[in-house]
Order: sequence, then C-alpha cells, then structure tokens
Amino acid sequence: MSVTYIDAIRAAQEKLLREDPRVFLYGQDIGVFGGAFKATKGLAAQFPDRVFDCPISEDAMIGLAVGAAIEGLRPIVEMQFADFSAIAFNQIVNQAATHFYRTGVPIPITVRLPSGGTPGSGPFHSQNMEGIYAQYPGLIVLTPATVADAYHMLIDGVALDDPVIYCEHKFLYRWLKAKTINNEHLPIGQARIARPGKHATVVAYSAMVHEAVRAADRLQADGWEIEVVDLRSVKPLDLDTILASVARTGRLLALGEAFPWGGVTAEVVARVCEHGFHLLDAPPQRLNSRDTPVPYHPKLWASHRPTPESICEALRQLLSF
Amino acid sequence: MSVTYIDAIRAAQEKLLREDPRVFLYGQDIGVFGGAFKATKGLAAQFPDRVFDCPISEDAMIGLAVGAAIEGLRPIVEMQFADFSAIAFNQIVNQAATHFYRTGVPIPITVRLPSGGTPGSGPFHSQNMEGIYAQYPGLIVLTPATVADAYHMLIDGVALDDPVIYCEHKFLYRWLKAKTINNEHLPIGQARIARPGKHATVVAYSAMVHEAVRAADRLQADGWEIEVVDLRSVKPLDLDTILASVARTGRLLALGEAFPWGGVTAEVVARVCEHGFHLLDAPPQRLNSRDTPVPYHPKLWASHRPTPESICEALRQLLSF
Amino acid sequence: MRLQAWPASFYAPPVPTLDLPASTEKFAIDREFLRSAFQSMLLARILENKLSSLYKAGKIVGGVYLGRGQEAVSAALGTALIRGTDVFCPLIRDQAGRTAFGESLLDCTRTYLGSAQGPMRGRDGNVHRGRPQAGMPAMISHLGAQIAVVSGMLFAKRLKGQLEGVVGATSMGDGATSTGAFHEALNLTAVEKLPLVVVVANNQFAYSTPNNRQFACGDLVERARGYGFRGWSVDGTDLIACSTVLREAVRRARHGDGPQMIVAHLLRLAGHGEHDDAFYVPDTLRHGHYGQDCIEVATRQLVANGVASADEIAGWQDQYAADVQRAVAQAQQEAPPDPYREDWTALSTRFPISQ
Amino acid sequence: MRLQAWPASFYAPPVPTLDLPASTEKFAIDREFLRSAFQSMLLARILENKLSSLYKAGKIVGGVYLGRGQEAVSAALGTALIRGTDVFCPLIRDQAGRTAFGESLLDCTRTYLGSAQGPMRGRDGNVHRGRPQAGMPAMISHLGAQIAVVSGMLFAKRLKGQLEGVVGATSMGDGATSTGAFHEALNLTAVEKLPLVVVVANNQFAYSTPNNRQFACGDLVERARGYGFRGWSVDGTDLIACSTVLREAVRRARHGDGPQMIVAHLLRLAGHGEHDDAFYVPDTLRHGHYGQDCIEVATRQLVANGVASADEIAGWQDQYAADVQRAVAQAQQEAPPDPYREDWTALSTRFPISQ
Ligand SMILES: Cc1ncc(C[n+]2csc(CCOP(=O)(O)OP(=O)(O)O)c2C)c(N)n1
Ligand SMILES: Cc1ncc(C[n+]2csc(CCOP(=O)(O)OP(=O)(O)O)c2C)c(N)n1
Ligand SMILES: [Mg+2]
Ligand SMILES: [Mg+2]
Repeated sequence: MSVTYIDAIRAAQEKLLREDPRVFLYGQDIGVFGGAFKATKGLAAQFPDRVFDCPISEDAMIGLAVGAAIEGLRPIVEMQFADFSAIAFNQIVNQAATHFYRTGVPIPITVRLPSGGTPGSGPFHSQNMEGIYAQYPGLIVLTPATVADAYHMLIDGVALDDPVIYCEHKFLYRWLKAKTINNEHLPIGQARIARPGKHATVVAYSAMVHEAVRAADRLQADGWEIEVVDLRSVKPLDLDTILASVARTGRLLALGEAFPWGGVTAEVVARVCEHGFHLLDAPPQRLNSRDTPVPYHPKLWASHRPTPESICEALRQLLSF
Repeated sequence: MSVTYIDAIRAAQEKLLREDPRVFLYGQDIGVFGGAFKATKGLAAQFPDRVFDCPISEDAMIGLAVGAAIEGLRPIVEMQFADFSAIAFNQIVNQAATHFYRTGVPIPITVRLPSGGTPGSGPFHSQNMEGIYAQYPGLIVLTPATVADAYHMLIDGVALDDPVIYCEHKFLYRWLKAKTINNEHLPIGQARIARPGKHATVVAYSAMVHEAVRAADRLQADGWEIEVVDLRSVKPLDLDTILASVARTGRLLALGEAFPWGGVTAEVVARVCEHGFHLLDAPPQRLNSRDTPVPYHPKLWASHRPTPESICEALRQLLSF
Repeated sequence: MRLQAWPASFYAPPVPTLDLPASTEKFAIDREFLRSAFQSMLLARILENKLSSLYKAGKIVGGVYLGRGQEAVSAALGTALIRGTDVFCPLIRDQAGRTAFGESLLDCTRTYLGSAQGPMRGRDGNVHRGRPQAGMPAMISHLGAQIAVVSGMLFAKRLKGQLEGVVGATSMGDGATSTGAFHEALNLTAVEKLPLVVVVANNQFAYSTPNNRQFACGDLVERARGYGFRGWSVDGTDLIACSTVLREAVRRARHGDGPQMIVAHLLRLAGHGEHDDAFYVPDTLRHGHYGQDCIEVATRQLVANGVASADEIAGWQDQYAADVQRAVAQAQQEAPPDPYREDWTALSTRFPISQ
Repeated sequence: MRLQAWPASFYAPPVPTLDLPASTEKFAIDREFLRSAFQSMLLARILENKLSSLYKAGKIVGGVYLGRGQEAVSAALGTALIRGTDVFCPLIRDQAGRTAFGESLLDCTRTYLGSAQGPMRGRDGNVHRGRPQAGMPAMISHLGAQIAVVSGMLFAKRLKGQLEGVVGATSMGDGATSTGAFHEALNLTAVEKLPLVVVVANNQFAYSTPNNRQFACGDLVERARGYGFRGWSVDGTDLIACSTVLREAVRRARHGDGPQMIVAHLLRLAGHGEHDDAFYVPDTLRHGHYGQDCIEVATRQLVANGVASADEIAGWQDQYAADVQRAVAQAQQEAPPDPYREDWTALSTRFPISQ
C-alpha cells in the first residue's frame, strides 16, 4: 500500500469535507468526473451537495468563492491548470488579496493550482505561477514537495483565514509515493531540511526539491555533501531556516522551475544577501527554467527546466569558488 | 516653454501617428475626451480614423491588438490605469508574449500602463506591475523616468517587433518638466547614470529615480556621494551598467515602488550578487513599498512607498557597514 | 497604406416603455414605498451636492463620483431590499440606494474625508466602501468584479440553509456590461439559480464613451434572455416606474422566480467624477427626455398623487441638509489614520516565524 | 450548520429547427459545396482515427483531441471560407474545417508528432497550431481568447483598406461561451461592426460538464441578439443544414450584414481527449438524435441526392487513408527539435547589450 501525492490531496479534501461543514469544492469537472487529475475522485458521490461542477468561468469562480468566504464558508477552488488562473487573476490579486486589508473581513479561500511542467503539456498547461502570486500582499502561497506536505498543508491552508494559493505539482501527482501519511508535520511558514549537508545549500520547493536531492546524491560520489532546503511555502518565506543552512554551508544555489526573471529564486537570493551576506563564501547562484514559454516537445521541455545534470553543473561551479 | 512627462507621451504618439501608417491607438476614452490623463488629447481630431474609443473590455482590447499586429500594424493600447491590465493579463502574458516563440510571427504591440501611486488613488489606481510582466518571457518592460525617455522610449518601443509594456508613472505626468526634448538618447536596454557618485549605488527606475536623487542630494550635505542608476527598462535589464557602478561604489541599494516580495529589486540584487559578488563591500539592500495594498489616505500612502527620508535612512545604514 | 474607418453616428436610445407582464395592476406601488424611496433620493442628492463642494474646495482627495440623475432607480432598488436580510453591493452611483438600504451618513463622510473611524479606516476611499458582514460588500474598482461576489454570498447562504426569502442585488453602468466579469458572473448566477437582481443604469456614457462605442444591441435588456435572467427595461427618470419594476423584480427573485435583470435608461447629470465637466454630452441629450431630473419628476409625481406635500418635502430638505452638515462636521473633526500605528500587513494570519 | 443544495436535473436540448428567414429556397446549396465539405469531413475523420491510434500506441505525447461527430459544421464553415482571403481560427475540434480551409496534412501530423519541420517546430503541439500570416492564427489554450484576435485581424484589414469581401471566422464549444473573453470579444466585434462569423458547436459537454451546469438559457443562440449578432441555430448532425446555414451566414458577413453567430447542436462522439472514455455521457444522449454520426448522415444525404455515389465515397476513403499514412510516415521520419540548436529566446529583438 502506498499513497501518492495526488492521493494525499484527495484525502485532505475528503477529510476537510467530512470534518468542516464550512468547506465546499468548486471547479470544472470536479464532480462526477473527479477532476482532470482525479484529485476529487468520488467526493461528489460522498458529498453530493458540496462538490460543484461549474462553468468555464475562472473569474466568476473566484468571485463566488470570495462571496462565500465573506459568509463564513471555506471554499476550495480547483483551477483545471494553474495556467488558467490567469483568467481569475483580477479576482485573486485585487478582490481576494486586498479584502482583509480594506475591510477587516478575511477571505479564507484556497485556490488549487495544478502547476509545473510535464512532457508534452506545452506552453499553457505547464506554468508555475507561485512567483506571480507571491508578489501580491494578502496572499499565502504554498508549494508542497512531499506527499505528507501535500496532505497537511492543504488542511492547514484551509484553516488559515487568508486566501491561499496552493501550488500542487502535476509531475509529482502519481510519481511521488509515500508509505503512509505521517502525522507529524511542520507548520505553514516553516521550511524543512530535505537533505542535510555541509558544502552548499540548495533552496528549492515543489518538484525541484526532488531534482535537487537527485543532484545532491550524484555529487555525494565526489565527496560533496549538499544540503537541500525545501521551502514548503514561498510566501511566507522562512528566511531563518535558509540562513541557518547557509551559515553551515557558506554557499547558496536557489533553484526553481519558473521563468528566470524575478520569482522565488530572486527573492531568496536577495534576502539571503541582504540578511546573511557575511555567511556567504561564494557568489550565490540561481537556476531556473529558460526564458521562453514552456515548450511542448519532451526533448525541448527536458532542456527548458532544471535537471539533475544542470543542477550538478551549477553546484560544481558554486563549489569551485 | 516647457514639456511635461505627459506632453512627451502625447507628442510621441502624435509623431508615431504622423509618420507611421501602421500605428493606431486603442483605448477607453482616448478619443474626444483625450484619455483619462489627456495623453491623447487632440489626437482623435487630428487622426480621426486611427484613434478609437473602445468598450470596457481590456481582455478583448489586447486580443484585438494582437490580431492587428499579426496583420502588420503597430497598435498602442492605453489601459486607463495599470491596475486594469489585470483584466487583460491572459491576453498579455499568454497570447501576446508567447506568440513569437510559438509561431515565429512577432507581435509589435505597445501597452501603455499609467502606473504608480498618487495621493488618494487607493488600492486599484496606484499599482506598479512591471515586476509582474517582466517575469514573462517574450515581453519587454519599459519604465521611463525622464521627459526625454518618456518620449524616445515610446517611439523606440513601438519600433520594436516584440510586445512592449510601457509603464508611465502618473506622479510624473505633470510634475516632471523639461525645457525641451533632447534628441540624443540611449537605446532601449541601456541604463543611465542619473547622478554620479562614489560611495554607494542606488538602482532605481521610474518615479523612484527622482526620489533617489533627492535622497542623494540630502546626503551630499554629509559628504556622501551617491550614484543613482536609472534602469530605464527593467526587461531587458542592463546588468553591465549596474555592475560598473557597483564596481565604483562597492555598495548597492535597489529601490522600487512596487510591493516588496520579488519584483525588480529582487532581480537586481540577485543578479548583482550572482555576477558581481566580489564588487560588494557591504550587504546589498532593498527598499520597496510596504506589503499591503496601496492605501487611499494620503497620510498612509506617503508611508507606504519609499520617500527621500526612508531612502536616506536605508542609505545611511548601507554606508555604515 | 490606405486607412479607412466606418462612420460613427451617435446612438440615441428610444424612451423605453415598461416591459411589464400583462396586467400592471398587481404591481401598484404603495405610498410608503414611494415616500421612503423619495426620501433616500433627496438625502442622497443633498449629501452628494455637499461632497461635490468639499471636493471643489480641496477637502476631499482622490475623486468624487455622483449619482445625480440616477437616484430614482438606485433608491427604488435599495428600498425594495431588506436590510439585515438581503445582500446589496452598490456601485459608483448608488448613494441613494445605499441610503435606502440603511448605510449611515457617517460611513459615507468618513470614507470620503479619510477618517480613521470610517469602515475603510482610510485604507480605501470614496465609493469603495462597504460593510461586507452587514450585507454590503465593498466594491473594488475593476468593473463587474462585484457581481460574482454577491452571488457567492447567496450561494453560501443556500449551503447554510439560510437562503429562504433572501435576495442579492448589485448595480452597474452600461460600460460595466462590456466586462468579461459581468458575463461570467451573470451566467454562473443563472446556472446556480441564485436570487440575484442586477440593475444596469444605462446613463448613456461610460466616462466619456457613448453607448454606440459600448454595445451594439438595441437595449441592454436584450442580454437577459441569453443568460436565463428575466429582463425588465424601465425609464430611470420615473420614480413610480422604477419602484414598480424594482419592487416586482425583487419580489420575484425572493419568491423563486430566478435571477432578474433591470435596465434603467437615464442620463448621468454630472461628469464622470467632479473633475469632469462632461463637455462630450450633446445638448440634444441634455435637453431630451433623459435630461430631466428624476428628483423633479418624483416631486411632481408625489405631490400630484397626494403621496407627499410640497411642505413636507421642503421640511425633509431642511432636515437632511442639517443631517449632512453634522455628518460632514463630525468626520472632519475625526483623526486621519496614523501611519505609525498601522500594522502594515495585509494578512490576518500572524505567522510565528519570519516571513 | 445545515447544508442543502438544489436538485440537478439533466437538460436535454430540443432538436433545433433551422432558423432561416422566410424562404429557404435561395439558400439551396450546390453540389460542389457538398462534395467538397464531405471530402473534408472524411479526410478529417480518417486522419483523426489515425491520430487516436498513434496516441494509444504511445506515439503522440500530451494529448489527442478529436472532432468526431462535429465534422459537418466544421467542414461547412471551412468550405464556406476562402483561403488566402479570409481569416479562420479553428479550435479544438476543427480538423474538418482546417482541412476544408486548406491546411496540409503535414501541418497536422508534424505538430502532433513533434517534428521540427512543423509550423510550431515542436514548441507547441496538437491543436495549438496555425499559420497566422496565412490567415490561420494558432489558438492558445485559454478558451475564448482567440476570438478577439480574429477580430483584430479584420480590424487591421479595414485600416489597411483590405477588408472588402473578407470574412473572419472562428469556432468554439459550448463551454467556451462561459468565458469572459467570449463576451468581451463578441461585444467588441459588434461595436466595431466587423464581419466575424462565430460558430458555437454545442456538443452537450465541456469536458465532462453538461449543458445544465454551463448555461441557463434554452439555446445559446439566444445570446446573439444581445451582442448585435445575427443568430442561427442548426442541427450539427445534418451536413445539408450546416452547409446551408454556414454558407448563408458567411455570405452575409462578407456582404456587410455584420457579425453572425451560428449555434450547431450535436454530440461529441469521443472523449474530451483520447485519454477520456466519456463514461459521463448518458445513453439517452448517445442513442438520441444527436448520437447519430454526421458522416453517416451525410453519406446518406449525398447518395440519396445523387451528389456522390457510394463507390466514389469508397474511393475517397482509400485515397485519404493513403494520404494520411504518407503524412504520418513523413512526420515520423523527420527529426525532432534539437534543444542544443534552439536559440532559447522568446523575443525577436536582439538587444546589443546584456539582458
Ligand atoms: C475593468 C475596468 N476598466 C476600466 C475602469 C475605469 N473606469 C472606471 S468607471 C469607468 C466608466 C464606467 O462606465 P459605466 O459602467 O457606464 O458606469 P457610469 O460611470 O456611467 O455610472 C471606467 C472606464 C474600471 N474601473 N474597470
Ligand atoms: C479558460 C480555460 N479554462 C479551462 C480550460 C480547460 N479546458 C480545456 S477544453 C475544456 C472544455 C471545453 O469545452 P467546450 O468549450 O464545450 O469545447 P469542447 O471540448 O466540448 O469541444 C476545458 C474546461 C481552458 N482550456 N481554458
Ligand atoms: Mg454609464
Ligand atoms: Mg462542448
């Protein structure tokens, strides 16, 4: 028996529906069909009045969720792909994100974004938007990398009173498995040492945590001990854990799967340099995807995002300083 | 006789309409009314068939412009406020920005975003979105700080074959004046030393260039010579000029008016640290707006964005290392 | 390259007739409704005139947006709703509806004048105010975006078993109907069968843009059917007409007839904001049917039908002027927000560790 | 907290009658049009069946989306358009329309199979292909977003003085009509009086979502009037009906009658993509009027009316199967894109200095 990343997301939603009458699910094809990725499989049958198929209207979906949140409910909205949240952009960043600041009434909605590239998905079914949403005051942006985090952070995210952008990585859905879901877990806002080391720190999140660990495993053969920090949430960003790691290693590689301009890796490097400059023994490095849309062809896609090879290369360079 | 920043924007559009039959203007209230800020005043009378009032449909406005660009025209679309481009987000980042990469057909549209805060404008008429758009491959993001740049960069931007996000700062519209528009100007992609110095570098853009110069002037009294770099365009970002300045001063403050997570200042600090770590004599610093929506009340607004006082404070701290 | 464009001709809408089903008798409006709606119109006008003066005297920063000429339809909507039960999200030109729905004068003056004690505490201004938990969400500027929020409140009430007898309502201008948000929200609302009343005040212009550059159907009410809304078209200068239609539409929504769309035809009797002299409004419109002031029309209607006397109305005027004066004076005395005491966070969550 | 929901009942649309003005005679369709449209349907079906096999054999990565059951309306549209003159942006289920408009088989197989020589050079895949400068823009995934682009192309042609006799067209599903982009674009198109033909293929489902969770009007064509479009409703399983309506709508758009909306009623005879077995489609629909295969219907129509003989059709089938086989084989032999030879930039501009 094993639990996949998407099983965990489904199980978390089931638990939430069972235990919290304020929770309902709203999204395209999440009812009978169980969602494009089956993250809500069977839930409509179990909770027929609380799982809703809806029109292809991302803007209105988030608008409706905000209204329901004002009334004290805790909607979870599934975007069919993170990319389509571009249609709901205004409602997310201007309606939901500003509401508490403006009115004092918090908006506890959770927006699930199936994120990240998979081979053959192309420019509009592969995007990582955490670095976009994190720029907006009033949003919490979660990026679980493990099965347990997929589960607990969804549950903990729904419990928060603020709007949560929950970025779940499509590549991990079925590939990532755990024996069971551990009950112990860190609170939201705290990063995790995914792999301890002492020669360099890789700060990563979501699927890139696993690529970083793979790269670290390879470098082990050469005697390098690479520490991998899993951010878990990109906003809030746990600078303490990052700085503690950099203090140990003196070297930083910020790793992300999003486009190279700005985004999480820039924020990580900038904060470390601002607050932990003296800890650095070498110029901090970044590795992101390339500065083009995510290409369709698997051969291009594999070169577009960071891979264990390119991470090793970046780390070797970092270690050579 | 003097020319304001908005005069320059108007004059650039007039020149473009006069000299380039491919150019047309599309936007809300830009015809008889001359635009919410009068950036197109009189142009509809002069060019009655090429200046169009349009419905409140930002998404379709950009869609139409993309189609016109495919046909070889060069539309300039005015968003009434940068904030409303959130409605056109999908067409900008997914349609316009990806088109050349996907099809090989470039999309020479220019989207004018009246950006930035003014007292009393509140959360939805004050935003700075350059750090959002710059994350997307395929977009060029211009942020003119001077009257001459407002003019030349609009003209040069329209001449580029790629989609241009032209961020014009509302606070500069009438406040910023020049005797005439100098004909000499830097090409797009090149930053400018707005004020030479040797003790610290402030990298800024748009309205913040002027606040930085003010702060620098104040610190002059204490014997500090602060260099101010005006980025001019945030994407492309002229790292060479920044590094050359940091090489002279050893100290960096990245200054922006946008929200504090990510954005231009993070990208500037991250790149400088990656490529010019050894040039830095002190931890690089950032100063942005606060992590809330832009408040309505002038008293709150004035504390929300960086001011000469807060810039001086940040610089003093930077110089104290 | 030769350039050509199609000729623009100004579109003047016909004076609409009431689009009421069969017998109009059962819609006869009562005295109290008319008196109450009229009082809200009057109070709103007096308040807004004051706001305009304050703006012109430099006492209000940002902008002032008036509902002048639109009071009849706005007040009729607000009067037909039940405060404490219904949800109402007013838009730019709904001072009369706000007043009718029970918003206090102080909420308005405090927000416009930036008192820290207003519902927005200086964080947002002018018409961007509300009390979401009292059934009045606070609009964001992006037009059309509030509609789905109201529907979401209704949707939640249904899930909580509290929708019985409840209506949600919002209004907007002709220009807002061109937004994708309008479309998505109306469609979603109809699919969810929510009791939403949507009022479109077609005041002929969106800022300076005339109807013929905003839409290409004859009357925006023609859109209702395509969404599965019941549609009503009404003369917005006529209080009795507006009251009749709005009360009936709200009644129907309340009793399970589904979502309702009302299009009121009228003219904005002010600039877009008080900074705008509306030079672009042609005289033919100003002097035409829609150029008439709905308050004058209503005064005549009330007096002619014995619903209120001229003396009574004059008395209300005096009283409201004094009320407005007080609300302005109080807001002006109150302290503005203090940046040093703000907590400067947009999150209600306080994370234990560094962010 | 008590939870309740309204009961969901499945909405079965009526079989539409042709909504043609007065006399239908003048719309009589000619032999050549029908033969040509039918050929495109047949070729599309054969091609798509092959794509499905390739997908199931793991030779196509990503997904395969078929137009099975929708060929009649798609081909009728493509056949009514003039390649080299008109603009056509096909959507997900428009293989037949693409073929009719003149897209080569190789453009399709190369894109699906990821050949570097296809129009998208492996950068985008499957239905996201096009040749914008040959009048066929390449859709992005976001539904509804292509409509305004087509209108923009028409708008530009007018500015250049090249709009005379030109039509733009695009199609979409029932689900896409719920997008804000659909609304904004249709309204803008009507305001700009552009000769756009919009085809909505109501195949009863958006992915798995049935019409009753997508819209609440009776027939989506009821939306046309609210935009200022002329509206046509047609049985999408009937090639003669589709050809009649599409040819007439395109003719009208071409001759200054303004924008046209056609709603074709039919059933998607496949899953959303080839990964989907469409278990959610009820048998009543599968076995009802719309469950019939438009190619079978068309075959009967053509044979019965002496437009084509069964032998001819069989001959076409053989020929197309061979053509498809060749196009697939060629694309499969071609090199995929080489990441080491890509320039990895999304900008056409080469800035002289570091970026
Ligand atoms: C999405 C969006 N685009 C642009 C604006 C700027 N804007 C504010 S009010 C207005 C005109 C609104 O016209 P209408 O909806 O007719 O309402 P009216 O002002 O006439 O009452 C515009 C364009 C906005 N608020 N939202
Ligand atoms: C804005 C947007 N949201 C969601 C999707 C995901 N999606 C792709 S196709 C589809 C269903 C489309 O249904 P319809 O428009 O009826 O076309 P059909 O597939 O039935 O031909 C959905 C939801 C999308 N492409 N765009
Ligand atoms: Mg209006
Ligand atoms: Mg469909």
